[in-house]
Amino acid sequence: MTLRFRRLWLTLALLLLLLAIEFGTSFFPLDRAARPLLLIPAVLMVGAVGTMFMEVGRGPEIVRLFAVAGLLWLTILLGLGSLDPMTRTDYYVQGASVK
Amino acid sequence: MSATAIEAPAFEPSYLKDGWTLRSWLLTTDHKRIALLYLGTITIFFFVGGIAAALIRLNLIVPEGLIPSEETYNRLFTMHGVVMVWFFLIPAVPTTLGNFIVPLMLGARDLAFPKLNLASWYLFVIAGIVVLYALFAGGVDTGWTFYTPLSTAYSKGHVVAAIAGVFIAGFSSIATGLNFIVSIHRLRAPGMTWYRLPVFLWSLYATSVILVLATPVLAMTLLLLSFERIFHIGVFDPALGGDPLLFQHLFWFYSHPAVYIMILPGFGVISEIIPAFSSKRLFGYKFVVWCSIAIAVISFLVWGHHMFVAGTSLYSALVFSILSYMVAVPSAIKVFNWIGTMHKGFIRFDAPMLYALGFIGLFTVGGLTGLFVAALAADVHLTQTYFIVAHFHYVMVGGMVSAFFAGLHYWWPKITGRMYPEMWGRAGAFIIFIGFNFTFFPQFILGYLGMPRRYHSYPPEFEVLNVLSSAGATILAVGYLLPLGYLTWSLFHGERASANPWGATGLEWKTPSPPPTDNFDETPVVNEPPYNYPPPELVERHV
Amino acid sequence: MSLWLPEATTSAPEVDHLIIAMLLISCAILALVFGLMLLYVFKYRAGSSIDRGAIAEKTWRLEIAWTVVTLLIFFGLFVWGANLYLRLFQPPPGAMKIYVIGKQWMWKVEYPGGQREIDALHVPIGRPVELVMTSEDVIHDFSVPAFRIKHDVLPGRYETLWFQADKTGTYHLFCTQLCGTGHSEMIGEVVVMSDPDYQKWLEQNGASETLAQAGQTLFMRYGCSGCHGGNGAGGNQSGSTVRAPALAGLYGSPVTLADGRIVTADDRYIRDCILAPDTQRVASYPPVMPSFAGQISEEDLLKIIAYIKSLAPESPS
Amino acid sequence: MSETYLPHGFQYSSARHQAESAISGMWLFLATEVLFFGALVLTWIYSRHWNQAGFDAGARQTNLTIGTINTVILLASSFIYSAGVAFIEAGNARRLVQCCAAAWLLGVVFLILKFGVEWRDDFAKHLFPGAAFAIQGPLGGGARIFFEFYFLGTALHGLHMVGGLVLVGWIIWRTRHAEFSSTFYTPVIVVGLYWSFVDIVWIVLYPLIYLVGRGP
Repeated sequence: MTLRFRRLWLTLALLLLLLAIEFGTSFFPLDRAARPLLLIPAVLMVGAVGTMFMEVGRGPEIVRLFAVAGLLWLTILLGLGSLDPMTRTDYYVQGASVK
Repeated sequence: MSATAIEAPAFEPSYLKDGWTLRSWLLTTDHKRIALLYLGTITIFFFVGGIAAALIRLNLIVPEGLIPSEETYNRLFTMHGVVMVWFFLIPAVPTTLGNFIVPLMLGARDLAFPKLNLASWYLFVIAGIVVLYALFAGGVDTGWTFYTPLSTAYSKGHVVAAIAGVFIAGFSSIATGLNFIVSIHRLRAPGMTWYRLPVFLWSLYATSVILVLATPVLAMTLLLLSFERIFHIGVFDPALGGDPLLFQHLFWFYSHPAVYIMILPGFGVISEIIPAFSSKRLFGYKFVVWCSIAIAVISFLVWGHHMFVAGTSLYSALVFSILSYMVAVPSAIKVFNWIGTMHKGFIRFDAPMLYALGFIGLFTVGGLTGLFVAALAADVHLTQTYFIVAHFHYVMVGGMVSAFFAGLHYWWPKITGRMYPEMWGRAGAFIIFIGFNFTFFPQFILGYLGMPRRYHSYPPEFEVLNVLSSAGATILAVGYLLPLGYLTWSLFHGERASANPWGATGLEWKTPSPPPTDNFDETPVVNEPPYNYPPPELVERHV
Repeated sequence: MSLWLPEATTSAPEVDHLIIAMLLISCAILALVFGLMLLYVFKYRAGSSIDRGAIAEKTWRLEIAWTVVTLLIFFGLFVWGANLYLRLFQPPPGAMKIYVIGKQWMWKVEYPGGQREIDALHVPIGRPVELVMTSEDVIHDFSVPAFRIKHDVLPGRYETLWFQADKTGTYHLFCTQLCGTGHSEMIGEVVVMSDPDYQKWLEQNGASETLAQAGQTLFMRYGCSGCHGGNGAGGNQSGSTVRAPALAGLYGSPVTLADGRIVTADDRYIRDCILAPDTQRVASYPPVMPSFAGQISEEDLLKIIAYIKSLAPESPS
Repeated sequence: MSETYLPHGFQYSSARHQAESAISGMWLFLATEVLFFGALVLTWIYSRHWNQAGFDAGARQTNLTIGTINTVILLASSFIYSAGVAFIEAGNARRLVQCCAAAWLLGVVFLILKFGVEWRDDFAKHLFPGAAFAIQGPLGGGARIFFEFYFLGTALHGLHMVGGLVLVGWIIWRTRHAEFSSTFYTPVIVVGLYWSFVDIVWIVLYPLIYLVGRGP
């Protein structure tokens, strides 16, 4: 029992630490294109909440299946969805001759 | 558990006789009654959408268009699309046949969340009323795809009301999908292992995965669309630097998998009927099963093929093209397996089988024409013409609606306890097959010749083919009205059905027709593989 | 009724070959499916007492076989279709440019010589033509079935489409993306003419000034010359206090942006510079240029771009 | 096995069977919620990709202090609720009520800060992307798009919060009626899953709204 509560307290501490890191690094003059890296601590926080508060490891097997499915499909949406804008290039126009 | 603990009643009344009040229907949590509520509702929508379709074909008889107003015509095809897609095709099999049969096939008392099931029907009805209000109060002229910025800034119709209806219908879909997934995971009868599940259940499982994971994206997309339409600013607005293609990406992320929401249950129905009427095991059961799952996953990876000419990047077009070919493979495998099932069978030609054979033929044409539009350069010419219209009608109407009728006839004795008139059933199947080809085959040619879709008027050289198509549509209309007539007739005058009129396997046939409210007197135990029909060499001796 | 559609460009026969190949494959598969279905339905009907023998227990070899065959055929079709698409995507150098603006519910076409027309496009035979297209309102789609080409016309940016016509005649032009009430009236014709006829047509419809000349006037009127110099010579030369990049010789040359990217200064780039200068800022210049978004019509924009283009030295084509 | 007579009046064979089904149903529902908010994240990716400067200019107008405080509040609330689940597992219903009440109050504080203070300031500063939008000029377009994302995202999260508060209140009410014990507390877990998920949504929204845009 106390072990359980100690785990919860540690999780809270970890979450606040990650939040502090995220908050702190946001003041670094990161390049504009690199700033989405600030999401890394957030992703770790999501993982901590999911495993420790929501206890994804407990309960029947399909709980993990559903959690993984949600994340997998999220990856599909964001990955394939951003393929188009990230690779949409202006093609080269060479030697347009008309005056 | 001891046998004396619970007294089994001598016989239980059928679910149809368990209460006669309106309340016993409208507040029921019995999956079988909810299935009938759904059946009634989607029939209404099918005929609303069908009337719109009839008017569309009527308009196109002459090149300049019979309906004087273009606005009216645009509203008609939008109404046809919205109603047919969200209020007939997507719910058709899952909410009617699925709701009724899934617990029976599982050997369960009900779905996992019966109240949620009832709630989903109410959501569906509310959604339907909102959409019908939008369509009749002023109409929407954006097409069922609601492309921005037409829908956000330029269309004058009741766009927000229409998408509010679709939004609510989405929650109804999610509830149904969630219920099926949890039920199939948790409520299988003792001995019902995963590989003993009938393919219909696997198909509905795959369908539900799509319902649950794709629909929320549509919900968010429609919210963004409403925000932009109401406040006149937003992420899709090119004037602000927004990207009009973002809407198409989000919309097709839902709507392409939605195509498989419509067709996968059809695959399931056919996979039940072909073995039953061939009295033979399903050929390559595991392949068929895993093809369903593969389709559910891959269908999420191909949405970009709707946008090959929309201005997306070259890389994205290439990736989506090859993935589109990938998704066609499992569908092809299924067709081969159904034919393999018929090999060396004892084939009977009752109406469900005729509908199923019609399905295989029409779906194969629909699938093969999909290859044309997955090939990038050919798609450039064929997309957004009548070729596309014909292609998806072959899959959606020729395929899906045939499968729905096949399933409806197959399980009609179970649902109602009455047999439908067999000769009329066969006639209906023939008329639909012929009328369908008559209506939609000319549209392939029209498409190749370049006739654009959603045109109120067209150049005169397309007239002959359009008249042909409209003539076919009248036959098709007769084909769809026939079952409405004779099925209704059979409710009162049909022959009484036995528990298993087709000699089929599956737990649903092991309980009386119509089933009692509790489905089974005692929980069935499964100890054999699905479709356990005797091998032909053993049958031979009895012939 | 004609079941035949003219092939009026160099690429049209190639598209048709692909379609015919797929048609043949489809017919073969259909014949197989329907043939087997009819055969089994007849041979193994319930009443038939034909000896059925034992059925195969192991099916996976067959399954693998037809999966692999299907995959191979599909992959071949993908490569074929993609290869052709790639070539259709990339306009050849030196293509003649014509500008198309879609608008509910008409097509406006502008030629470099200043000629303009509505719902019609005149092109010469045997020369690659590149259409630079944009829309003033909703998404349209420029489709010429006889050319086997089609592309969406988007508001807020330039999309391109190219072809080389090789058969004179008049062909249908359709809008194939639903664009509102008058969608089915947003049609026109594409006229392919022989070279002498085309020159004659251009002269007969000659405008008082070319697109570039009209653009020069606008260049002054919108105040561009205030910073970029009278002839686009660059800022800080004519007493202006603002430092702005020179525009002469800009078109078609590589530009280094403030964020390190190197892009080619094409129509799209110049368009973005005018409407959203902040996103395309040239290295070593201060971000002082205001955005002209919403203040300049698509047509004026085309003229100014044509003018800036005319400041570039004629490149070899 | 087939000789055993199993009752067929109910679709679950045991209370545990039903509890696990309810929990897995909630997880599946959360998977759909992931995709729901995922579409919003994709919108963010697109919008920022095309309009980095304007989008960031919008983000810089947000109230970082309130945003950060609110994040801490939600983390604490989720933590306290989880502690409540641990208490009821040990049979301590009184502590569960206390935990739920604390979690509920923190949720209310979040909503007050978010909508009572932050949104009011935003409207006062004309940050709602309407006619009188504060940011004009070349960055105005991107900033408007940012604020569409901001208002829609926070409003939807707020709606989920309200739903969560109702559910947590329902748990308090049922616990006070002594409906839960160490042998039956499935609804407590199910609501906890939802409450933590609302937290997760905010954890992702927080950097997207307040941090990424505050670049050089």
